[in-house]
Amino acid sequence: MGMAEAFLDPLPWLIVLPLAWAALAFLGGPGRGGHLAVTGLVVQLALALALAGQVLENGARTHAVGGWGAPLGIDLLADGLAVAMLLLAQVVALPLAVYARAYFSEVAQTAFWPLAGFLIAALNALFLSADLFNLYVTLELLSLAAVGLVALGGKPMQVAAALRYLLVSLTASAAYLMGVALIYGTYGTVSIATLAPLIGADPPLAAWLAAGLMLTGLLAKTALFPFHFWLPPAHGGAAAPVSALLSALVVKASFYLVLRLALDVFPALAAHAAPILGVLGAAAILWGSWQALRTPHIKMLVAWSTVAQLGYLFLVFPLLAPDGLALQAGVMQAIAHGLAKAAMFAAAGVLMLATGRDTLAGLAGVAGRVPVTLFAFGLAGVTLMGLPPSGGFLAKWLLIEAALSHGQWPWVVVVIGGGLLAAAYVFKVLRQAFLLAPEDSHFHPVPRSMEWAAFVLAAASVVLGLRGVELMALLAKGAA
Amino acid sequence: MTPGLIYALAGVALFVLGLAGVVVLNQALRRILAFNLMGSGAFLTLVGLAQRDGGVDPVPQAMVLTGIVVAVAATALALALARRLAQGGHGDG
Amino acid sequence: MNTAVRLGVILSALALGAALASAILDLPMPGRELPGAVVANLADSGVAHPVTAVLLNFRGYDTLLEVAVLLLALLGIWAASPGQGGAVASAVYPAGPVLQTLARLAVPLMILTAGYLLWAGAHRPGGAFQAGAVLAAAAVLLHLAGLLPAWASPGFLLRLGLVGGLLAFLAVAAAVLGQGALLRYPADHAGALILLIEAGLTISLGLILAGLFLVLAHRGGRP
Amino acid sequence: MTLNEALPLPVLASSLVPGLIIFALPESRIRLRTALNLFGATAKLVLVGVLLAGVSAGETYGFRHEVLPGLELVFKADALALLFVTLSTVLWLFTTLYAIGYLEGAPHRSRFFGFFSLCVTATMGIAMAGNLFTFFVFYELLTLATFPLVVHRGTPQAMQGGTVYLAYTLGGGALLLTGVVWLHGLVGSADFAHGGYLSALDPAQAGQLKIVFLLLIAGVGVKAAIVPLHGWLPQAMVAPAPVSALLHAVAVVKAGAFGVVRIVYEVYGVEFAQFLNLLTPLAVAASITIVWGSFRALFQDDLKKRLAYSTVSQVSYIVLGVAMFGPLGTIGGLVHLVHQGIMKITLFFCAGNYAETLGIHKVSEMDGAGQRMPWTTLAFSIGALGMMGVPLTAGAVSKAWLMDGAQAAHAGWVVWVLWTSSLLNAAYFLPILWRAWLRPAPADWPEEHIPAKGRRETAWLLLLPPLVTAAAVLVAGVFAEAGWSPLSWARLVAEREYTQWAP
Repeated sequence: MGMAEAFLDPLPWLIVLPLAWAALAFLGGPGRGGHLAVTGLVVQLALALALAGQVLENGARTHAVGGWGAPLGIDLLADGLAVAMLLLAQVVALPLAVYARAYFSEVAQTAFWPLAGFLIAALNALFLSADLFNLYVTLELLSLAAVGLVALGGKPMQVAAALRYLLVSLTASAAYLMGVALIYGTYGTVSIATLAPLIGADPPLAAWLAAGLMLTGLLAKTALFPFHFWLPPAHGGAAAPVSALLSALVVKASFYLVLRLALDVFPALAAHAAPILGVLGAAAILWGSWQALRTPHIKMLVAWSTVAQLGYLFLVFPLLAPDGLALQAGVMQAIAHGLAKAAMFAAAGVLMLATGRDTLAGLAGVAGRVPVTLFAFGLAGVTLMGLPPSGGFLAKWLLIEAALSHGQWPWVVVVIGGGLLAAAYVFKVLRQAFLLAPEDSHFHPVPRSMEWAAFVLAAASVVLGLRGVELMALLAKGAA
Repeated sequence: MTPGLIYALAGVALFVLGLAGVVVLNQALRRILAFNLMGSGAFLTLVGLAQRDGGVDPVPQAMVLTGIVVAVAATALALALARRLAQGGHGDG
Repeated sequence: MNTAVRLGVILSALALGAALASAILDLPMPGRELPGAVVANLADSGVAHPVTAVLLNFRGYDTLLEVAVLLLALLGIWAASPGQGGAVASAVYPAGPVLQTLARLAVPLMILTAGYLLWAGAHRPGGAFQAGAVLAAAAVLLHLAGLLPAWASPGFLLRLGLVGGLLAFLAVAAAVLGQGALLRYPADHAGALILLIEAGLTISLGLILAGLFLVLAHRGGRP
Repeated sequence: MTLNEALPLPVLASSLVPGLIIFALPESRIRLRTALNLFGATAKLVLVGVLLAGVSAGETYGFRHEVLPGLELVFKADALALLFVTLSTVLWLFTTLYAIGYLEGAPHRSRFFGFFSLCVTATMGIAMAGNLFTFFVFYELLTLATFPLVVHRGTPQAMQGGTVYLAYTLGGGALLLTGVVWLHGLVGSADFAHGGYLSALDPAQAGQLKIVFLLLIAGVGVKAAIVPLHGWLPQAMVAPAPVSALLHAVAVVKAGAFGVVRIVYEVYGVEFAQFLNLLTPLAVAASITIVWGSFRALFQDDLKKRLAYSTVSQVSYIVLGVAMFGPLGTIGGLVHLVHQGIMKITLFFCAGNYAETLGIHKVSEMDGAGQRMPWTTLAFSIGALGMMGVPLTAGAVSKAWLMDGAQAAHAGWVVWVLWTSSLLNAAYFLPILWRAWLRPAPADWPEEHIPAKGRRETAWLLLLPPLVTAAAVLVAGVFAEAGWSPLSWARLVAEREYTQWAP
């Protein structure tokens, strides 16, 4: 690789760039961050696309940080799975940045942009890392950025939610770290590539415990039922762009790690945990949807929907098999839900600004006032319900196909039933919006850029349903 | 039994003590302290287990240094949030 | 939480502890290769002390992210305060003359110590984090002695101090990208680059750690 | 991409693109909106004309797009597709004209016409779907696009109707999806094919195929309103009249019935379905629906509700025709797909006219309506007589072929079902005609919105569409043997479905 070519390699820049604009946004102070962030994210999106192009063409590649190479140094790995998640992060973050510029006051923006920048950096670093200890650092970076964002604004409810989230997250990280300690103690390395051949089908007890601790910690961070209790207040109480970032991306990051560990580090051990994960996922779908149906608050509804939708991600584990259908389903669901949920929180934020209220009852007649937003909410809802054409539909299709091909068809009932429950809570919102506006209702104007940002995200989640082939081709680029 | 192994076992004890504390305790301050116990336990295990043969391994030492700084940062944030919560949002914040 | 549940949690924790202990006792002695690799590559790392070599070169990337974690804690505290930026600096609480005198005497020494720790880190235990921690302690001491006000909202220079270490680190990381990898220092400049990074980090870490205290001191007031 | 591959796409786009533009238009841009609507409808008509000419000359039109490895969206415009496409396109044009008149001055028209266009796009997709996956995609899209139309008025009753509609259709969609994925797992990706594509399958899988058949038919049976899945249809009559026309004649129930046709003929193949003993249960279900719908219609005083139950009954004529093994029944069912559409749309247009002009919503308020609105009532009468199967109307043609089909299939009981239904039809339609023409008019109409002006009994845009469709009912009946009639086209389709028989 020539010097100029090495300098222009998109992979390291995906980590350096968000760190840089986050730091510069902090340095710049009030009123400077928005431009930097949007510019940075545009470049990052281009970089992620370039990286995806490289991986599609030449297969997965590693990047040895410091030039040392694992296990002495830290390796970054850009395979299809990692690049797909990177693309999701940049595609979601860019419209949300545009949205946030209109949403926040200038004062709130001074803290928002650095926090958001570090959050994106943490995500990119996490998706690319192939080193268990480095992953711990990225997890902490991610948690602290997310907690800071939840607390943004400082209302007592937000601070309480942030503290609860932080404590869960720290406990989970500590469990993960204990797992890393056991792994290093047993195998003398934390590099995933080096570890994989060392951990056979019959590892010592320490490796089992390590896997259990790491997995449990990550499940708590992903808010899988019954660890979901922290999520609704944190995601439901935060500012709309923050909720969108958290629901769309942050919980996906720990799911991604669960998937990584199950596929690349502990395949034999994960197979034992798979049925439990599936059952918990099914419980999450039912419980989350039920709670979403019950809440009178629009953002809590969307937050509970996240609890339910995360459940689908864990249905893939009992079905992970040589045919790869379930893996495809999981990644498709992660990406489709990421886009749709970002759109839905963004739309919910607009609806709340427009009506000045945070309840479903307050939405009566809003359809006529912010039609673009409502359309965005509806399109995002289509993805969550798993109706065609959308990424969520393809995810559901793959999941049902995987379940039927294994003859495990209780999962089919869960998937179909979950879709109907999702329809019930999505249409609960739409129905309300189509009601005649009461005489005394008063609507506030909302910046256009916010409406369209929500729409772009929702449209992306639908268009994904027509372009699954490219994503699947990317996913097929494994590390081996 | 080597010193490294003793450290590792002590780390395990601290870790489970902290874990039980985080789950069982109610007050934010106590839970933050409990989390710190968990973290310290994990650090101790990381260093101790890796050097249980009595040799020196700089890699886990460096990792623990990194981990300690991360834990300090997280603890500071947690304390700040707990304090804001205790003040209940009155005063100048 | 009722007693039965508490008991259950405590028993499960004990069971986990027992399992972990037996797992650890079961492990054979390790056949470790990494320490050897560290020693073998120490000459190319630019520093003589193996822990510093791991921290700033072999696993320097961890350290880069860790600086961001520290900064995030401070940012989080700021974010949780409503009406950030608008507040005035709180009053300085006068302290007794003994403490004040002690602080005046100790702080220059502490700064000197920090400088030594930074320099020493290249070949013996020490380095930017230790040096930064001493600097932060000095700032806290000054505040407690009533000689340094708590922080309301930082001005540009202070912000530069807080974030400068990270920016310098990032600048070096990006500048050496032409070498083929992130943070791949050219062998003959590694020592100098690491010293540059450490110097920046010492100041920033000192300020950030001090900030964690001083911002809280301002936000919280005193009992 | 050759021209033949590409041609189905503009058929979709000619309603999709105007629809999307209309969404973005402010309420006040009435002229632009109308122009877009009519441009789209006309363009589609021209395109369909090209396709019709091509297909009768033996051309094939198809387009494929892969969404997942091994999973394709496939569009093809074959003879069966064009039967439905032509019906929907022609009726869409008239429904659009009617809706423009009907909604004059009403709020949220951009939203209405936007979703209206989406509905038609979904219907085109259903008609031209080349495999079950594509069919399912557009089937669900149709559900989503019709919901805002059903609840358009925003009243609590509208919401209630909309909720029931969704519960039924989404539930049906879930069943359909399960069946489609299951079948995909069994045979992989396969296009609709004349004579079906399952007959080569291992006989050991016959049990699974029967369950899948049940799932698929239940899925499309919801929209086709087969008893007991019909509950949504009478509830959905709270929608504005043009929407009812859309639900009952142009799109929704037709999509369900069309689905039954595709599944029986081009997935299972009629001969293989007969081999699996699936046709007789289907015919029984259709017969029960026919009688039950007509029976319930007798007791409805609400005019639109009576028409709705009538639809429940009439749509199952199509299913019955399909389920009777033998080409004569097939032709009867297929031709009824078209005939029921033009007759029922006429009736709903007229019901809308009574409501909009005089405020008449109930049968008991119809006294003397024929004297005040003779043209509307004439159109209504033609539609109603057609439904009864009176000679020289389209309905008579359908019924004659169905009867012949029943006899050819040695299903004597079907003949009785058809006769019973005809009698019931007469029993619930004739009293309406009698009231409208022969009873004296009351002193005051319930709520007169549009006063009579000379010869003009109501707005032109409301009157013209039902007159045209009523004329079509007569033309399709009288000129049934002409080369361009729906009957001839249905024969063409049947010829291609029965591999071992030529009419």
